Amino acid sequence: MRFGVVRFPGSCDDVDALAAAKRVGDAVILWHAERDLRGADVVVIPGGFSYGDYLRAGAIARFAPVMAEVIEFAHEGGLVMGICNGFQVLCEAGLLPGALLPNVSLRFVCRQVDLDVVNDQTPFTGACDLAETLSIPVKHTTGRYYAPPEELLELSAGGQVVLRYAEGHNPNGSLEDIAGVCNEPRNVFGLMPHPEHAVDPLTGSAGGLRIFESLRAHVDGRVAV
Amino acid sequence: MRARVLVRPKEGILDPQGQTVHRALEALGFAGVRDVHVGRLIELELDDSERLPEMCERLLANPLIEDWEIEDDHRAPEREADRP
Amino acid sequence: MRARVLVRPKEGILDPQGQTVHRALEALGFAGVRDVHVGRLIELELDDSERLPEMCERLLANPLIEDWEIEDDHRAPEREADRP
Amino acid sequence: MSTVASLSETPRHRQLGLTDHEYELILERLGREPNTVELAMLSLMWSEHCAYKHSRKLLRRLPTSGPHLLMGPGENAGAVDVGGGLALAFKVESHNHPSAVEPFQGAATGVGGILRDIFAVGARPIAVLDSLRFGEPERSERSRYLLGRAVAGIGHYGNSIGVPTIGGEVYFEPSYEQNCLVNAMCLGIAPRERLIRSAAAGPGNLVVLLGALTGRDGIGGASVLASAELGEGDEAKRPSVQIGDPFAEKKLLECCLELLDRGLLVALQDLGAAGLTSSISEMVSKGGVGVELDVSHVPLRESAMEPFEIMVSESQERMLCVVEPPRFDEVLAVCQRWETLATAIGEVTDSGHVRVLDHGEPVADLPVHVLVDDCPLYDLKPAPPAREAAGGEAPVAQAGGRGSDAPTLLALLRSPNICSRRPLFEQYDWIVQSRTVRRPGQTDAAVLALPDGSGIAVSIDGNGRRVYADPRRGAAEAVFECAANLACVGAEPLGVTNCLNFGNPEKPTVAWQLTEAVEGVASACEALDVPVVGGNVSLYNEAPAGPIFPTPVIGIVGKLPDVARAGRLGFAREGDAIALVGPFEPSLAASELEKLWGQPPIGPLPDADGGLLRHLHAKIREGVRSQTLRSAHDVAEGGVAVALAECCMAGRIGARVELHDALDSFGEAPGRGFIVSGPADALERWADSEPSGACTMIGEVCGDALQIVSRLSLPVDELLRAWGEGLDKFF
Ligand SMILES: Nc1ncnc2c1ncn2[C@@H]1O[C@H](COP(=O)(O)OP(=O)(O)O)[C@@H](O)[C@H]1O
Ligand SMILES: [Mg+2]
Repeated sequence: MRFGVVRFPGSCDDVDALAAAKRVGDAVILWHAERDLRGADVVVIPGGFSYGDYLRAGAIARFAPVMAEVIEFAHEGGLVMGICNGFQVLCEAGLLPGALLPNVSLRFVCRQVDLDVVNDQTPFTGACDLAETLSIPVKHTTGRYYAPPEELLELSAGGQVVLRYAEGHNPNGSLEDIAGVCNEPRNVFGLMPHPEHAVDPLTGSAGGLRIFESLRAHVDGRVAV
Repeated sequence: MRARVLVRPKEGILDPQGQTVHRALEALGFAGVRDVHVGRLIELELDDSERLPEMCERLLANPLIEDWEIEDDHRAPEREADRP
Repeated sequence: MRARVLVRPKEGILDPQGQTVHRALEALGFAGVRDVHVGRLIELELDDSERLPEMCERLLANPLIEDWEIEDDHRAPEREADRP
Repeated sequence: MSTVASLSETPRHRQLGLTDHEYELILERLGREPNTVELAMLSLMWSEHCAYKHSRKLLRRLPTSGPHLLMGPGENAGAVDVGGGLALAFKVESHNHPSAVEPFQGAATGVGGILRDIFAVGARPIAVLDSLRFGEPERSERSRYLLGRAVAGIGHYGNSIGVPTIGGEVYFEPSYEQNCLVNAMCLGIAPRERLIRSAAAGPGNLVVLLGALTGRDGIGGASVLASAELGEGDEAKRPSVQIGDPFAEKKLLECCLELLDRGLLVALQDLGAAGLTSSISEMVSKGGVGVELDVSHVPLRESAMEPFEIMVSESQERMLCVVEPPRFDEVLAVCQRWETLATAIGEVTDSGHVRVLDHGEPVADLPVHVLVDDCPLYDLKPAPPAREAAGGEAPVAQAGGRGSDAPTLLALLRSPNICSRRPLFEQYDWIVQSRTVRRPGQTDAAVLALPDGSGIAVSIDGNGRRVYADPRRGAAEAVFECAANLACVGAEPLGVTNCLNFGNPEKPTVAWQLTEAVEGVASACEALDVPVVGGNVSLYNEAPAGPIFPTPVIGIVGKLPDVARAGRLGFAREGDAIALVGPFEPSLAASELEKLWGQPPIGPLPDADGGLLRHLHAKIREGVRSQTLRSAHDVAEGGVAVALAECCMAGRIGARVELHDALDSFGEAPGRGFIVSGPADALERWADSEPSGACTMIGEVCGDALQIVSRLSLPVDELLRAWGEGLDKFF
């Protein structure tokens, strides 16, 4: 299977995401200015500060040429995962519900947090167990998840809330401790924590690997079918 | 021509920046401040303002979380007159 | 009463945000945009606006790199009327 | 009005900071009067910042050779060989004055500047560290403001550009109230063969400016020229605060590295202080060539800039490179891909002159050596302060048994200089690039993994309070402490960088502090046999109340063969034995406890035997590498009691120890004492090995309280409560 990791001019965690993806499959960089997904089975929009995050995080990146392809891919059911800035981009692009607002502290926060898996029936969490706790770092200034109250209800009811910060671990004031959500068909997923930075105990923890493994298993299963 | 776009957090959405400024003003001894909100000011120099609403919708504001408003040319004072 | 403070980068000071938004608007096909600057909009609800200039100098703006301007009450439309 | 009048009566050269003597020298060397543009260029090149006129002679005292050295002082950054075909470039630099004026942008552009120094030598920046000094945060609102904004600025730049900030230090003393210190250090790696120097070469080659547009940013001393020439209403032409744009720098960084990977550059140099003038002069001076450039080719952000303004502008996010003409198109293509502006602004010549044109008309023509080499170097006139005579003996260390030390320990743990730094370093991304094996708070030195499974370690240290008390020993201590931090993770030091933050060197006392401190750094580096590969000097750090504490900041990088065996500072296992290691004879002189008591720092500090320390550090290092030691931590601020508390808190486990009666719980002797733990018999065998030195078994890891027999007993939770809130209330 192949991951495609998008690189915007201000992407920072693209190399990390590429390396993490390579632990479970093949992975290539997708250049923001090219409308080419290079045959990727899964598109990863990595963290960083695409376009310096000026205006609103993700607002400008969402118009990059490659994003037109990503949006089409997503509408056709392709797997897309946005991490941190990538999550912001997917919300801005309308592929995911809600928006991300400045942390309540108004400060950047880099911290290892615990996450509860609240839906293990997605391509991104299939290898996890329900209520499993993943230890994964966050690092962002704009990560407070927001959606209007009615929409929040629907998200919860529809299983679109995939990850929540464990009790006492919400680093940014996200509504209902939401750390990651997916779209209704469950092929697009965004999360503020950085699974690509949790793939090796040597550099922290390995909780994030579960997400890459889930994707691998999902794609393999699908290919086999 | 010149135009201004004012973007502000939608009512009802927590605005920690506004709250922080509010607290800081009080701490500095400014009494009688009841509420503060912080948003964005975008000033443009452009040939015509016809497409401004579209710019706001597509890029300058996120309608889910922000309201926007356009102030057109004649109300925007000159730069030189900025300082009171 | 209500008041608005508009804070903008001083002329000549690098405004990377403005530059980036400018390029983005062009890339989106909005022609005829000549210049863009991004600043802050601060909206206050307060008893009287007498000390507003002092608030600007001391807290709301950074006078080293920003200019500020006060728009007083009557020009600020109601929140409810924000959307055109 | 009167100031304007008197200003215009002052000769231009003096307004620009040149002495009459220096100006006469310029007249003599040139055989004529310099014009406005030339005077602006010369005044900057002959400034302290560029010419090091008060420090260069002293810096010669620093040892600069060593077996791992690849690039020493003189280049944008020094570099050492870390094996596996990789070079490690690193440097520390100050941005004190800009940060005191506008802390967010000052600190941010400080990080931007040191990053450029690193990629200017062809290395990819892999880590940043910061060293910060402010006034007392409890008493001073200004200090809290500076702290908050400077930290936010560092984070803003480092986090946005994707370089982790993996360590640093912050201290608070009243002497930094007006003049805060913001020093930033950067490390970068490169394949050895990609290291590039800044010497321009090849007459006919193009000089190409890369990156941001040029504006009136930070037109430093030369602003006098502007104000002298501008009339009323020209306010906009005043020099302005530099604003950092990490997004532009990220693209510039990737662009430069790609240009180097493709072998398209002859030379590369960043634009920093004194802008184009300094960069071009340095490049042609090092290459023994000349240059002709036309300022009308420089892409501008503002209209109607004067030639001198373009030559001295300090606009950020710009680089200068030399390109062979046939390769220019390829260069343009790479730059376009990275959305980075590239403009040929001139040509290398063999004239030995820097010739500046404006639309083809000459506006300056100066011999390179006059710009770069002819500035006089001054001898300092050091004199120790009067207090030395009355200084006398160090305060007698108080022995144990004076009742409970518990309240004292808690007070120290709460104090701003010792409490937890978590609220600060959480504002920095320390994980991006996936190399960080030991993050802030886990160890004394940060540790990064290299591709071959080895690791590098880095630490930054300096204690102005102690250097003030005893400049020579205090400065030497900073080197020893930094090296001790490396030993605790199992790393061997490879190279040193330093930033000398001092007051006005024309004052005899400051001159003495500087001279003594450089001697201290030099002798300590010699004793440890590690070269100084580069650094920076920041003088005139003064406020009306007087100079700052003399603050040499030391950064050391080291290497460990197996990164998976990097040490930790926290006690690891119940039942492990604890030892106090080292020729450790602490004193309360200039200690944090004395500070708590409100006493001024007075020397002398206890002396250190550098030769002995070198062996001791090697022994600690070997103990960590062989995993005999399950924890290692050096004793620094707050003495043994604080060090023990830190080991307990990091490991979330208690300890019971007994200290020799003569040993003060809170006495300090940085770099000389270590708290280590490990399995009892292995630890004892290790303790007996050479050099056995002073190695005392003092207790064991146990329970959930720190107990120092007959002195104190405190639950670890209580320690954590006192220490943990830390700096939070100041942000
Ligand atoms: N304290 C010091 N110790 C050793 N080398 C120093 C010191 N200060 C400056 N240098 C060296 O002098 C050269 C010029 O320094 P600097 O002007 O700061 O360089 P840049 O303009 O590249 O920032 C550099 O090679 C630097 O490493
Ligand atoms: Mg340099």
